[in-house]
Amino acid sequence: MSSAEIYKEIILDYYRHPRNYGKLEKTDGSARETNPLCGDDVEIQFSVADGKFGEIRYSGKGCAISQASTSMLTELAKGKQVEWVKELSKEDVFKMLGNPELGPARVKCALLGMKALKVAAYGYLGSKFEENNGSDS
Amino acid sequence: MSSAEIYKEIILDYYRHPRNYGKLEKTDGSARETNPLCGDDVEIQFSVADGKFGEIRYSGKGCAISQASTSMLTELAKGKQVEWVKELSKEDVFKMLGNPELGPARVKCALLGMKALKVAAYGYLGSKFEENNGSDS
Amino acid sequence: MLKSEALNVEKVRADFPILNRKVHGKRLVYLDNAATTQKPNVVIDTLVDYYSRYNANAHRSVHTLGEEATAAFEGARKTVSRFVGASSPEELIFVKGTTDATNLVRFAWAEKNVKRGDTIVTTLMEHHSNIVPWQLVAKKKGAEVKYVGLNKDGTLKMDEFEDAIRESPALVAVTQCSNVLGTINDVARICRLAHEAGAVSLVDGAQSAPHMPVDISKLGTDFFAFSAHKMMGPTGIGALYGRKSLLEGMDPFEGGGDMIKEVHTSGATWNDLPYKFEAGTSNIAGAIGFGSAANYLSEIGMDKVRRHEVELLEYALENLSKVKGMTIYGPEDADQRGGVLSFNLSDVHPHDLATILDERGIAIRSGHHCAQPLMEWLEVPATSRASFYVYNSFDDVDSLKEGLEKANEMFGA
Amino acid sequence: MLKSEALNVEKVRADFPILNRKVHGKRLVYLDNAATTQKPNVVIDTLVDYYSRYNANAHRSVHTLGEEATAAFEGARKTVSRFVGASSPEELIFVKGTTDATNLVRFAWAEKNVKRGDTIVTTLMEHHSNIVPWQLVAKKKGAEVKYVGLNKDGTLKMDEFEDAIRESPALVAVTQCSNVLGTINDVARICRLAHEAGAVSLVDGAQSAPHMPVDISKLGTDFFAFSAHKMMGPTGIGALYGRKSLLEGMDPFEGGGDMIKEVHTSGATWNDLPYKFEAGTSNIAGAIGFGSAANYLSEIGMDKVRRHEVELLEYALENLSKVKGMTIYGPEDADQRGGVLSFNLSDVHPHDLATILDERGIAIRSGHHCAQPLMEWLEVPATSRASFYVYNSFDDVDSLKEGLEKANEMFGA
Ligand SMILES: Cc1ncc(COP(=O)(O)O)c(C=O)c1O
Ligand SMILES: Cc1ncc(COP(=O)(O)O)c(C=O)c1O
Repeated sequence: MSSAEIYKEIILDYYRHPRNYGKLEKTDGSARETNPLCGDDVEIQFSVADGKFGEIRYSGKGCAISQASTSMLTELAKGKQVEWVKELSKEDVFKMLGNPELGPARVKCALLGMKALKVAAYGYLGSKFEENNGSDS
Repeated sequence: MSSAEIYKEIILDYYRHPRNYGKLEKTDGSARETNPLCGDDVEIQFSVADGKFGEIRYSGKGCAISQASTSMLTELAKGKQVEWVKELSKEDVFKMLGNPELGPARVKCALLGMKALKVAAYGYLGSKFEENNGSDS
Repeated sequence: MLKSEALNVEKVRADFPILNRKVHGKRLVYLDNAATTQKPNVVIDTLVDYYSRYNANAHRSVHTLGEEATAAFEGARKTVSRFVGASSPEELIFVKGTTDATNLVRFAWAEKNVKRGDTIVTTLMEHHSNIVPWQLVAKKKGAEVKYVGLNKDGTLKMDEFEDAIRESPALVAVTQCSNVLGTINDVARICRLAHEAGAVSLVDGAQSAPHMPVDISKLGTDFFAFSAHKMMGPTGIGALYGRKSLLEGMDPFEGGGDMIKEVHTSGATWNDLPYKFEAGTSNIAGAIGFGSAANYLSEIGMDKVRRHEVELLEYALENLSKVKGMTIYGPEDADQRGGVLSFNLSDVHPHDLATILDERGIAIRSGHHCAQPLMEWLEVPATSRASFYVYNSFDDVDSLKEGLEKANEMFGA
Repeated sequence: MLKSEALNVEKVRADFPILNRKVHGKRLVYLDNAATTQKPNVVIDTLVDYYSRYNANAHRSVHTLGEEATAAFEGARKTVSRFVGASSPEELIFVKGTTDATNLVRFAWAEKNVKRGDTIVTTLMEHHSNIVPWQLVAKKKGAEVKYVGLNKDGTLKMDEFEDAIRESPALVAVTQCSNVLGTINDVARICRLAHEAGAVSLVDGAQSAPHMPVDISKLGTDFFAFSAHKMMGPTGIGALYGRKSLLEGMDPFEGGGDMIKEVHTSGATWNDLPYKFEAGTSNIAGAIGFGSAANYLSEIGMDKVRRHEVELLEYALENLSKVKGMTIYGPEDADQRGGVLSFNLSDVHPHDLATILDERGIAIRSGHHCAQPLMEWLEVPATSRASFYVYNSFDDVDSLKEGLEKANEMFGA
């Protein structure tokens, strides 16, 4: 699908009506990613319950593609095991966006949210691992 | 004339049998010029009698063209008014060498001796001028 | 203006092979000229001719190819120095580009001459290449960088400038034309005031030399920096003009071949101007191509280039301002600005706009344009920018307008 | 060696348009390859294609031309880094050339890390670009440059080198192949010893990368510098390989666009590798052409390039040494030297010889070859130098031999 189409069909809806936009009071994991070239900036925060994403929010500013893809990603992640991010791939994100034709610069916009989510989730999993293994040391 | 010809006809004779090569005990003027690109290096020394070049010598090292043209130039200058250098031009030097076809890099070699002679002669004329006008100050 | 003197844009366009290119099946509308410009056939051919007929290292070899390459390289130096009105070719140093030029001044002049407590005066509208070097010098030397602010219309606050130079700054570094606002600064006056205050002046000519007649001898600046790629020349080459008396007093910048007179294990002595500042094998092809670009521009005539851009700009300002949701930055009067038009379109992010326009064959730039302090002043994270050159037509402006309206439509504005 | 593996010189020559050129009516015999090399059609075409189809500023624009230019530029970085065996493209910084590379290390690494009383070890066979930067650092920092001497045959005195590194120098900077003597140094061993002594190592690869297989991961050097124009690529572009851990700890070199992450009036932060060291618009066309040259060489195969040059060298050493009055410098064994042959011919001054040969279409270099300390050691003001590349033939050597005999005849030897 051409990028003009994608703007029309999916992205603009999320850009106009962001889902899960905002901040959490209490978080189990969070991360911020920026793209210095274009000034895109997203932060993802989440809480965890039973090893699954509980509440999940994003905030930030930037182009429609970065903001919409992050918003969609929070919807996708909600309720899933935190471990699931290990399998999350670029291709999943592209599919979620409807496989638009994006040049390399815009691909970075599309993947910014995924980067933030991964960093946040790995951070959470790492700290969990330390906690669980803390008694050994 | 091609540069191969010039080597044969004129330059080599002077390169093999340098005229006026050496140094003077007492000089009225002298100057040294070098070409950093190729390492050519010539020094000209002269004495003056009656406003004319008396003894004149050159020394140094370098390619046949720089050495021969300097040698020829000392012959040309000898006995002439020191003032004559003011009229001495590139073209005179080229003519003296038999108008060889020289690229710009080799032209510098051909003119190195003239540069030294001019610097030396102007230095002499300048000091003479000061001497003659010294009583005014 | 006589009609017969007018520029024949179609004739100019025919010289640029890239303008025949289709992008996403559409005619290429190239409006990113402030980033880099397209090259006429004559410049491309000059490079091909060099590489296929007389490529050799300049200054180093006495064989025929070497002499031809040297002659062409030095010929280009003469052409380019005449193009900007430098008084002598030995004042024109070939560098990589404007950034390399400002950094040369930083390392070879400022690091030696800027002292603790000194100030360096620049402005809020500068490109990073005319900011970062001075920040680094200031930090190293314990000096301070002062930024002259801007009026609402994007012109310099001259009163702030006059206050700033009252402190006798070491250096005044100002752009002649902003790459975002288009603002043309009166650098002749700025340099005069700078000199009266005892400062050395540097003019960033990256956006002026390509687009308007420049005569350094009249500007009276000490340094002038510009890039070939922004004026139809090759990438990787630019020039720094420097006043002879200053250049002579400076230490060299990079060390290596060509910039030396003699090297011994105990130390080295430096070559004459301009070679003292040109270490290593130069971008020979680039310099020759630079000369060819300057010749091409001179043949059109820089007056005509400028006049054409003013006309385009007037047309664009008038028509684009009618598009719903447009905010255009910079001076309103086309006569006081270069052919650079930065704007934002309602809540369409510049990157989205660039993508939407690209789909229609239109190339604009979006982002901070290497001028983040200016973005902070404008209070926007980024802008869109359309920038013109002599090969742009009124049709190009029309295409842009249609594209903007289309984007509005898509974004539901 | 199987005959079928042998290089087809005629086929290679057909790729180089300049080799059809006549000089003074004679076939061009280009033997000045250590100064700069000729370009194959594919490199020239790559430049033309860039400028006429997708010229745009890299990294800065999201339109189609910008994305194509960026992809090609970064593709070239991958190609060139693979060509020299760098472990990752982010360790490969595009620079102006070898001289720019050594100076980058000087400003961004040495000025920070070389301390008063330190030593910098280099050798008597270095090019000025691997001497002058260190002299300047040493002077500024109160350090000392030590020059490892040479054996009679022009090889390094390894015992002197081992003595020198016993003092734990800050930096060891050595050429992999001398541009005058041809000597190939065992830089893998030198770097290992340097590292054991706690020194950082820099290898000047200007004459090795073009002529023999180079694998930086095996050499184990910290820095490796080379120029595109000496390996069939465009002028004005080269590369510095730097070990990631070192590059990360370094401050930037030049300041400006692209090398920053954020710029505020209060200061700036730096971009990631390799961009931290690439300020301003890069030589985009140059880099893409550099990649094309590396591809061309890889297709021939660097083993074959090397083998061909060794064969030429053996043939030349054998035949030219028979010419009356010849003094040839450097190692006798062709296997231990690059395709560079410096010599003097009785009392014919090198410049006169170059002119006489030029008349016969033969281009050699005469002079100090930017290696004056080596000239002092050789006790000559200058040498003549014939240097080979893969497009040179045995005929070229024969022509040179005839030319030398002719010069002897003219000079009456
Ligand atoms: C051994 C060596 N090092 C460094 C250089 C300098 O390279 P460049 O002039 O491309 O900077 C050269 C060639 O001139 C060389 O032969
Ligand atoms: C005003 C201005 N100054 C400096 C530069 C830097 O030029 P370059 O990237 O060629 O070094 C640019 C363009 O990028 C510019 O627009």
